[in-house]
Amino acid sequence: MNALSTMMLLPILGTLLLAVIPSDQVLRIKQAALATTLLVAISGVLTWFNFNAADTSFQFVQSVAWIPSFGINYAVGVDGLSLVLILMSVLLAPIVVLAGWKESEGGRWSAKVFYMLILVLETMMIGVFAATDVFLFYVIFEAMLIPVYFLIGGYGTGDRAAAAVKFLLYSLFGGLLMLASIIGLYVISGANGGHTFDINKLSELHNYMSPTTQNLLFLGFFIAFAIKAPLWPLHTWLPDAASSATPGTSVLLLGVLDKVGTFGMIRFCLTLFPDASKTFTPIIITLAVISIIYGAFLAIGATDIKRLIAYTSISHFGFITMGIFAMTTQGHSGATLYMFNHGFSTAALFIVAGWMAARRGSSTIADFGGLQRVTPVMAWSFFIAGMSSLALPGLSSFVSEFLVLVGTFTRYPVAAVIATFGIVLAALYILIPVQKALHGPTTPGNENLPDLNLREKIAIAPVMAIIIVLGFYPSPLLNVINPASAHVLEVQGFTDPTPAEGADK
Amino acid sequence: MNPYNYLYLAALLFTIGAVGVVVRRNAIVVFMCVELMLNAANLTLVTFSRINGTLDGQVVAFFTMVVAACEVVVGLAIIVTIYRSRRSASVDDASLLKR
Amino acid sequence: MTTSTSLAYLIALPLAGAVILLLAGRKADKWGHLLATALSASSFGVGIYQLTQMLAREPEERAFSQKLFSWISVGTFNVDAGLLLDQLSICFVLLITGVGTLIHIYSISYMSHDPDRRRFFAYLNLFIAAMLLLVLGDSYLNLYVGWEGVGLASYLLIGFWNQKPAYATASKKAFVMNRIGDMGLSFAIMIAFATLGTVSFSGVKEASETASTAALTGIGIMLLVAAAGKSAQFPLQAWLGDAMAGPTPVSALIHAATMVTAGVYLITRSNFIFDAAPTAQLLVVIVGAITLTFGALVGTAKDDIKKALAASTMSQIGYMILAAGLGPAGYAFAIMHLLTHGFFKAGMFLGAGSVMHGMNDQVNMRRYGALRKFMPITFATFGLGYLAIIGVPPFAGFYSKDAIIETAFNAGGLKGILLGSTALLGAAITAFYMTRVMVLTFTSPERWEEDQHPHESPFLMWLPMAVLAVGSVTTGYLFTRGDGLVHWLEPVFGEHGEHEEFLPAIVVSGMAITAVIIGVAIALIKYQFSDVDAEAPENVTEFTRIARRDLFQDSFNESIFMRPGQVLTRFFVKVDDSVVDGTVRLVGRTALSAGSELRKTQTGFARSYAALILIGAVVLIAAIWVVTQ
Amino acid sequence: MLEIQTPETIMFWVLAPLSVIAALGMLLVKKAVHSALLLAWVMISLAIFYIAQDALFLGIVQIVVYTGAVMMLFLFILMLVGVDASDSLTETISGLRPIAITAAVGFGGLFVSLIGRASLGRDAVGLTEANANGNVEGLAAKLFSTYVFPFEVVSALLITAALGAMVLAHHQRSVARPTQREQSIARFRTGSLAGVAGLPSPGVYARHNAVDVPALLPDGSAAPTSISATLKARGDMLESRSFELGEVDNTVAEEK
Repeated sequence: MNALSTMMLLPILGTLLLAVIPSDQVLRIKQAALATTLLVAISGVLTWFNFNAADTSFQFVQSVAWIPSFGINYAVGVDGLSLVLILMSVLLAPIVVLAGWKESEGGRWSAKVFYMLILVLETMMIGVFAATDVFLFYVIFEAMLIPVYFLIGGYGTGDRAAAAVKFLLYSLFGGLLMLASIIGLYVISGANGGHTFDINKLSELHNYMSPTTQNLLFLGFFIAFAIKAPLWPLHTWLPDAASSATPGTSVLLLGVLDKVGTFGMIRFCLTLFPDASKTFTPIIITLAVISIIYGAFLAIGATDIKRLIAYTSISHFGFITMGIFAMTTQGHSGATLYMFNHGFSTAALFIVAGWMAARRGSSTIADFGGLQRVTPVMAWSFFIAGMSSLALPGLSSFVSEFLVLVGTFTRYPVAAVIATFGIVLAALYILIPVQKALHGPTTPGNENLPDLNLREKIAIAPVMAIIIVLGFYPSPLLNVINPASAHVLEVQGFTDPTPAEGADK
Repeated sequence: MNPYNYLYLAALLFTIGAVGVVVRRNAIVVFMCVELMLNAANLTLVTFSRINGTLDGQVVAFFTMVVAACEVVVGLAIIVTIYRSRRSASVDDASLLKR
Repeated sequence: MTTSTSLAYLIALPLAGAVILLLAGRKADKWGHLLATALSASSFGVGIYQLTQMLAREPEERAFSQKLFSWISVGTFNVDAGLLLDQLSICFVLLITGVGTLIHIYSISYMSHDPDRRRFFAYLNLFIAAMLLLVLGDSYLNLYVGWEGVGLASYLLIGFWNQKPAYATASKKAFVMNRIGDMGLSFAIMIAFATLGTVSFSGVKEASETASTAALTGIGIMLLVAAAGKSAQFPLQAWLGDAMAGPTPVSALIHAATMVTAGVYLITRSNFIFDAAPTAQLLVVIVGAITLTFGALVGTAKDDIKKALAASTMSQIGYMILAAGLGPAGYAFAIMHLLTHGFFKAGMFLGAGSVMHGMNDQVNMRRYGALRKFMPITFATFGLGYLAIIGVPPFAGFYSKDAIIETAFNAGGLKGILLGSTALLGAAITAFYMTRVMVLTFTSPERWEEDQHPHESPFLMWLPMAVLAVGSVTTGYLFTRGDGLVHWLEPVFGEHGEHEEFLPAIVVSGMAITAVIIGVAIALIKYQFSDVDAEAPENVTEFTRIARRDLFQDSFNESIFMRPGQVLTRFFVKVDDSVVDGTVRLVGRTALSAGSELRKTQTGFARSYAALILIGAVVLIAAIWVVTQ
Repeated sequence: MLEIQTPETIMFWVLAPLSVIAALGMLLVKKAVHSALLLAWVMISLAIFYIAQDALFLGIVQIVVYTGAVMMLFLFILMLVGVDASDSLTETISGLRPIAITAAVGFGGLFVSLIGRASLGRDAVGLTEANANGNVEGLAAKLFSTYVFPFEVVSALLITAALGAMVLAHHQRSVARPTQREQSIARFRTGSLAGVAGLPSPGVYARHNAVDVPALLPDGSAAPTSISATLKARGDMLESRSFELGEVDNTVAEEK
């Protein structure tokens, strides 16, 4: 059976398994969920090893007619870009389950529902990256909102219902614009060689479109992705959602769901509308740079640790978007690697922040203090995650961030220079919470916080390992990413700017 | 004569039924107006069946009648129930929808 | 052990120490410091081995580089994890591991009462590893890893006692200011890649021969910014004084001997860029000159012994930067001063630590005095370092500083005179404030607080001090014997070249010694032969007031960067809440109020709904009517 | 090609206006019963139209099901419910009536105009051919072949509706029906003892079937409680006074 379909099927089977376990056997439910996610992760890693990096076309392809009268297929397949993101998703899932062992408590519904939602979401996470049929992509893109909506609204903290609705409305708004564009594509495809939703065929279509058509269709896709990603000024749902959701949900939200936005920019915006992408590049780069700086300033000003992490993500997504639209191999590969790395560094930050908040009963930074002495392991985990977030060389994010900057600099030096100021702001937004929460005298109420237990250590250890190992040895990922991003740029008709060596001598 | 005349008639009856639904307050009369509209529709179906020379229109009209019968049964039961609790068959009295 | 693998060992050994100590946790408390010291020492051993290997080869073949694995490879951007050991880096390797090991030994005793000693040693090992990576990396990007790695270690060590909020703030300040410098390094690498297409030292060197001056100037200026951040040079100098919050061994190792000199390493390593970019080189000189004066002036007013030494460090690095900016003539002298400074300043910091150790962690020199009697070894080693730093012949500092002053005069023309005079003035001020430190601490009458029982430090502490003192005495002579160091470094820096002398060497030396004597004399008159208040006097000259406030560096930073930054942050937070999110909420509110208005049409009367349906049908049919017209 | 015979034309022009008038009348009359009767008239007219249009089966069904069953049901419910004499035709929701009438005029006008404009583009065919084997057989063939699934679905709907109606109309007693004893006790508990003996029976008059004539109280006034509330509500209560005897002639006839 097809590797991708298997990976998508496994969590569904897990969901069915959970369904038959009585809801009062919470431990059994958690174990089953963990086992399922681990199984998916293993099959994801196996898929990774079976992947042929040199081949730039889709692999593990499967296509089954779904709605033949509209030419809609269940069609899946991966290239380097989507494989990396799928790997990230399936690796994050067991970590999220294990790290958030107690997250389902205090929810509106039972633990069973929580883990069923997580598993359903996992299927969709794989599917959204694997889909090679635009309609299938759209369906999963929208369907993903449902489990997340319930995860935020049912198990979150604070004003969870409002945050969930805000998230849903924002995403739906974008999704509808995208739907309009997809229908437009479908209509145009009908006039030029037969109705289809196949991404490979649709990518030929731009030759038949007028610039205006292309621009409009591009915008439909781009706005949807910019909301998802989120790009300034469409970002305000993210802090609310991320701070209201449980840490595990936030990890999946920021780590995986938001990547759908940046993934979509490459897969759909660039591939389907190369000319429009070029037209809009200056505007998008500007927005990305604004996101970088703006998100960083907001993070510095944040008083809630979860909101802070959400704001840092806005800054990071600015980097990713900038890398994508820099249209250089460095920018592209960097952006893709950034997506992977950001998944793990934000996961670590959010997971640890979640533990901190759960122990202290508050996520206000000012409520913490001196944790390094009380809970050294937890403090270190947070610190390393933070260092990764500020792209300390030697940790994974540095490689990607630097690639993005270098890639952007060769084409858009001004944008890269402004964005580089972001790294100073990054130091501030990480070190300020580190100073307030981990350093300083131990504030009253924190003296007896327990340090990480074995389960939590096991959960965070692989994340830390990935962050550190990939910082020094990113080649396994880059080897897969490079051909894919080179292919995208080649299709686009872009070549890297050549160095102006010996310009005037 | 032209068979289309039946259609004009049906249109008029339908319109009258529609007005009746809006202006009459007695639930039973409202119901009767609905029946009138259904019958008008049936008339068009039968007429078109004749114009087209196939019996499908009549089949659909037949179905419409069955559905109308169901509707009457259930609708009248509802009216009875409402009447039992409110001692009135005026549709204006059952205005709880706004809350 | 082949030469190639052992290069990686240099870094791997201390790195392993850091990892083991951090992961093992409390279990390693008993033996952690010993392991760390042993690993640092073995790294030093590997360094010595490499030196012997190197000496066995021909001068042209001494440098060798080694590719470990491909680190980042995207398109034309190819960076290997490669190490480069040449004549320049071996100097640093030995300085780092040598002084590092001594300070490890010192710390065993100095930190023995600290419950977190293991963590301290882990950080020290981490620092050694990062610093070695910095000097061994074969490309700017590899250097960058070490560059930020030492920044991280410095951050961790400055904030080692971060339970004190002021210390935590100091560590953050150091990291952030360093990051500004790092940004410069990022820019330099980006420009290098965009214009030259490579970021490795060898590649850039090759490309720089044909590259445009504009590009090289850009790279050079950005490298200078980086160096200024790391080496606490003007205008990014403000963090160094606060960095003294760290334990004294840290100040000795990181903030005196090694890390802060990384800027000098960067500039000398990039000599091919600066040689081809005169504007950048001029800026380097200017920055060096300003900082050496700046540091010296600040040093005259500090009462905190560590801050006085920190100001001195800043000033001495100013000398090195100045030298590095003087082109091929100065590179070797910059490195020489760097090495001698590494010895005497580390020794003095350890001495200061020893004094603090004996004085219950008192750092205010106005509360010292007459310690000569109680701490003879400390006095002796500190004194030797003192003689070295002020440049008394034949101590190490004399050779290196004199060479710099001389080279500065030889730069020629007005520039030479200005630079030379500045360097001379700096030497005089250095002599003044260092004498002040010496006098206030050791020779003036005692002004202790109560309950002080000064005592000599234990063996493990004074041994490193003694070794460093020996270094402060002898290195200057050793390096200059037969121009040894200059020739040793020639393969890296190119032909040293003979410049026409502006003034005869002997004259310059004479002037330097005169300047030193004047400085010492003033200090003696002011502090040895007149009473010193135990409290810092308030009725001081305006100059002292300004110097005490570090020439307004913090006020400047606060008013130019911090406050506007805070205002900007608050502004953005407000904008995000009220404008961006406000717009979104407005949409929501509009929908809500529209809904509550429209709700009024929902009267609950079934008949009005029916009427609406009817109207809808009319509209629909009218539409059909119009369309089919 | 469909030829419409003159009798049908005549029939149409007679019955169509009548059915329209009846439909309008349905809207305008006050009493629901009258509306029902007028509707029955419309439906019978339609049945005739069906038959005239070669839809014999439907015509019969229309009469049997609609005028027979459905209209019966309506009347039945009216008997059960609609005893409040007649509806007031004054509008209570302001502005609704003009809106409805304007909309309806617009609707009807547009509709008629659309039909007038529309054309199938071919001539009417007529059902002679389709009904060759008889209308019922033709319909049956359709129903049990092409439309068998909808047919089954509709039958399920019908059963569901029947069950639904039963469920809706079923009234669950929440308290036990009071026994005679309890009723008696309750009567004694009320303020006056007037009702203790039970409600008065209607007036008994030799000249009239007396259920709609109230009895007289001792003071000579009518006792409304003595007749059915339904009759009262309908206004079918007669004045007792009209049956009072005049001066009682106490004299015995001489001739006896």
